[in-house]
Amino acid sequence: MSDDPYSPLVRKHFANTAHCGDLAGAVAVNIDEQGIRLRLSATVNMGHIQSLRFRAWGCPHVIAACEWFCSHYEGEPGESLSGFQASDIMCNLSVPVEKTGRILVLEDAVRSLGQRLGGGSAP
Amino acid sequence: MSDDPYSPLVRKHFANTAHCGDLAGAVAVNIDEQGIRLRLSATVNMGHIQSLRFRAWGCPHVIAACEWFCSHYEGEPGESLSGFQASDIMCNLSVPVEKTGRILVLEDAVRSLGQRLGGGSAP
Amino acid sequence: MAQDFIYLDYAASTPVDPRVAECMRDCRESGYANPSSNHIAGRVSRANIERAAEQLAALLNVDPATLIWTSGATESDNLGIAGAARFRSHRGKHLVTLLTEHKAVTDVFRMLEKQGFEVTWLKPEDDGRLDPAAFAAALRKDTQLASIMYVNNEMGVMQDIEAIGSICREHDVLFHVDAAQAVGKVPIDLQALPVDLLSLTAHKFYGPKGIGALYIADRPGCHVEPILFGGGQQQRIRPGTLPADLIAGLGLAAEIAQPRIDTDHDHLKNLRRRLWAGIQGIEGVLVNGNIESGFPGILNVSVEDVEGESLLLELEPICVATGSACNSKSQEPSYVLRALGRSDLLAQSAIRFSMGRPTTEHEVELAARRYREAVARLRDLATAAAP
Amino acid sequence: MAQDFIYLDYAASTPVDPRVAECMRDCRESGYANPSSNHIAGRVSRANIERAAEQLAALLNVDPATLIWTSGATESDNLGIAGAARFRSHRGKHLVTLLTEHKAVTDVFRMLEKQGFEVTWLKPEDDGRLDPAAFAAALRKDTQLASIMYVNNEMGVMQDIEAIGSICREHDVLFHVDAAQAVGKVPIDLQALPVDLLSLTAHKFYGPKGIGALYIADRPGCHVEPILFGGGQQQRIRPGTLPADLIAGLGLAAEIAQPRIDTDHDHLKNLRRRLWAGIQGIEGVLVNGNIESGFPGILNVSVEDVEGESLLLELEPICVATGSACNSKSQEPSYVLRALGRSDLLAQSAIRFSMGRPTTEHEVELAARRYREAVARLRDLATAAAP
Ligand SMILES: Cc1ncc(COP(=O)(O)O)c(C=O)c1O
Ligand SMILES: Cc1ncc(COP(=O)(O)O)c(C=O)c1O
Repeated sequence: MSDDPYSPLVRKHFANTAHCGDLAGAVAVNIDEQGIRLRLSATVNMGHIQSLRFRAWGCPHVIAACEWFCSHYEGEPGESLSGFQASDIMCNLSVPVEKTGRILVLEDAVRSLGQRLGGGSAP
Repeated sequence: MSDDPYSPLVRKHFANTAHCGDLAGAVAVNIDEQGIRLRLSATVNMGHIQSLRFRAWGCPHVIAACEWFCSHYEGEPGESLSGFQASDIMCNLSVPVEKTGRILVLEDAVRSLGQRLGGGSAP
Repeated sequence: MAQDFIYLDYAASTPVDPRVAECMRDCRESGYANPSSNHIAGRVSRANIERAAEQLAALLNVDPATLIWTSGATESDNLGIAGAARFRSHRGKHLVTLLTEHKAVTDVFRMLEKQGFEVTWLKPEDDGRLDPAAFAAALRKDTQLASIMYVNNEMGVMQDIEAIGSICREHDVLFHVDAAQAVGKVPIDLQALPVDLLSLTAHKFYGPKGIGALYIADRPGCHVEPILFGGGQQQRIRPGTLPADLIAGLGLAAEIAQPRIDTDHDHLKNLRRRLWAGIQGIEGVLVNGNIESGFPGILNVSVEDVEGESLLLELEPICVATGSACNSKSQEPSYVLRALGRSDLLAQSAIRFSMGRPTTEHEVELAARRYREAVARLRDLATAAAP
Repeated sequence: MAQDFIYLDYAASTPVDPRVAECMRDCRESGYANPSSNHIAGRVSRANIERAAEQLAALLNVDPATLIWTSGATESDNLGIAGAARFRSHRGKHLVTLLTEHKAVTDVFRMLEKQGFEVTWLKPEDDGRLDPAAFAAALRKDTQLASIMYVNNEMGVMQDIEAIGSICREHDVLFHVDAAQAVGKVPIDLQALPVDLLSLTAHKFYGPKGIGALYIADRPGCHVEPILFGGGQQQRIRPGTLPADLIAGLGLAAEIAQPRIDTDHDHLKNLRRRLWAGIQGIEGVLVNGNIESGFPGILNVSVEDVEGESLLLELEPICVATGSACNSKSQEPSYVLRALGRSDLLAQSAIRFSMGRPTTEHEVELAARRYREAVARLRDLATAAAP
């Protein structure tokens, strides 16, 4: 429908959160900002991200964004996280601008996860 | 219909103005007041009104009132005209109150016709 | 119910096009939810409204976002005029309008006068038309808003909206147009026409009653203060649950009208010609307005020595209007015709025939014959009584 | 279109009863004329309106002449409140209302505050009810008008209109009641209830959208100034062509409602009991409002540790509201629930289930199950993220 507030991709990732969860022995970051609570955990193997999981308390866009992030970065080099940009998600998932702040919370979480993995260097 | 501005009797007398016209050798009064123009003519025989005719320029209630008057007073004694009351017409024809003035014009005409016929005495 | 009357009062209201009625029924069945609701059902209603906005926008050649839904032209006129006058009141309080506007316009200006605005009331020429030069002369430094109607509802007189609008633009005066009688009937291209605010109502062009719109141009300085207060619907300009079915009906009525404006116009022109041919021979009959330049759906005639109310009754079952429908209940002669200099006597005898898409040649010919006969009979009734 | 959703948003709007739809269609076919027109066709429209006035008058036990047609409760609230406040402003400028009123009420009072009126905003008890004693304490010598709603649209809370109205009568204060959620659903006898002005809208009781009414008691000192200006329709209180078909629809909806108010009420009570039974076991769930005394068509619940927008999406295709429909588009927690002292976190998780005549036990049971599952899933998604 023309004015569905959720794009098909948001609906898909919200409905199917395969990456929801925690990982044993993983590096994890927790963030609690702007009414959003996030936890990202990652395991690395040979400099590449092996597995990603999330937990989230937030609106559908935040949850879908977490799922999108996890499913896109598994298998990528650890350093790639430092290049993660909220704007990619905004664009791919058609997040309304008024929710920019929330997606920036995810960006913060991803970048600090990158730093914790050791691969990332602060820009 | 509930709010027909014209009662069935008004509709009937307006549609069928059998007494519209003039009478040869009749006594007549003309009146021109309140935007109404009326002419009543009467012939008398042995103190009784033989024939009545009217001419009128006015709204449907005025025209129907003239017709009603003519059809009710033929055959009546000449004096009866002095007893003619606008309120009878208002009531019989269900004339809306805001038209009282117009029917009073007819009352004036009828009364002066009565006086002209000689039978009437001013009340 | 079988129709036992001949309807020649399309300027007062039109029947709903059957396709519009069906569209509204469909909308009500699938889209009964509140269009403000944030769920699937609400989105169905919202989609119906969006489609309608596009349809109406196409008819007027505007952006759908410039359209505000209202309950009809009366509310649109109130919102457009009072809303814009108040919005601009810090710049100046002088307003300009025409004496022959619809009551939904004149009464708003009267109310604004009481609230400290100053109104210049222009008198049209004897044929009802406003001379753009006279309009220009009325503008002042502190003039903020002018309102001039497109097609006059009593006489069909059409104003030169383009010329008047251009003058407004030159003087930075907002220009409101009451187009209740024009939309769907005469071509209106708001990209080309210099109009800032435009009022319309669906029931004058085969849409439903109870729904209208106000166009608000997307130009700097062109805005209205709300006159109703409530939920945040419609950019906070007009609150209330949107009647998605009525709006869809308005939209479809606009879509149906668009391609047939020219053929409708020719049809009406033919009808008016025949009607006029049938009555112009009557002694003492004359046209109110201007038959050459006026909108052909309306023919307003006065006749000497005939009482208007009796004429109307005698014409039954032909449904026509005396003055405009809004004033029909009062017995007073039309203020519009008096503004044109008609005597009270001629004004009170005025009959407005207004024709529409379903009107047939047979109907107007019958109406003309009945009119001739009615005039003759009433004159006969009055003959000797004439002083 | 087949319904692919379960509609539990009857407080936002109801589907039109098929008999009402049919009545409107009939009206449109025979009575499309402008009801102000003084001819046979106009009288058909007028007769339809008169019948509707009698039907609505019977439901409320009033004289049909006390009813003014409007475009909906929003306009009725505006006309009743602003119109009466202005009419009485020479006597005093103090007004009283409730923080938890609908926006169509609160926004009118806010506007009046800007125009020099003084408003006392009462805070209800935590269960949403206004203590009549607190109301009485707010009245002053210069209080002219109070407005208190009958049934709250978000929570179903019912106010003690009789007690509050009696206090108003004692103090010669006009009493306006927004009964948009009550008319056709709870018995209202305006001969017995001390109410001066009452707003209603047809689409909340299976009538059409875009039509409502304002009751104005025939009592000395009880009158409103118009807020729209135009033709002389409706005793000069509200201008504009009357949509006879919509009015007829409203009238029939009232007539249909009258004899079944009790059975409808029992039906809703049963549904709400089942719905609540299905969700009351969830940890951290709580009712907004008062389940014993509230209108049974509405159940509003908040739940701890769940995000409201995600909850709403997870409940799809069950159509429910967050807050009231009018605020659904904004993401802010309901001002009504905050006025009751709910934390932002609890207020934002609030879901309003509202049921109607067509609602089935199966639907509410399904809704309860989906609600339980949704809460469980969203809590699971958030588990370890909880700080
Ligand atoms: C020129 C004009 N303006 C405004 C209106 C008011 O329209 P509505 O009664 O639909 O509000 C009408 C018709 O009644 C009209 O003809
Ligand atoms: C209590 C209350 N008042 C007023 C309104 C406004 O009604 P409408 O949108 O039909 O004008 C509503 C519904 O939206 C309501 O629930």
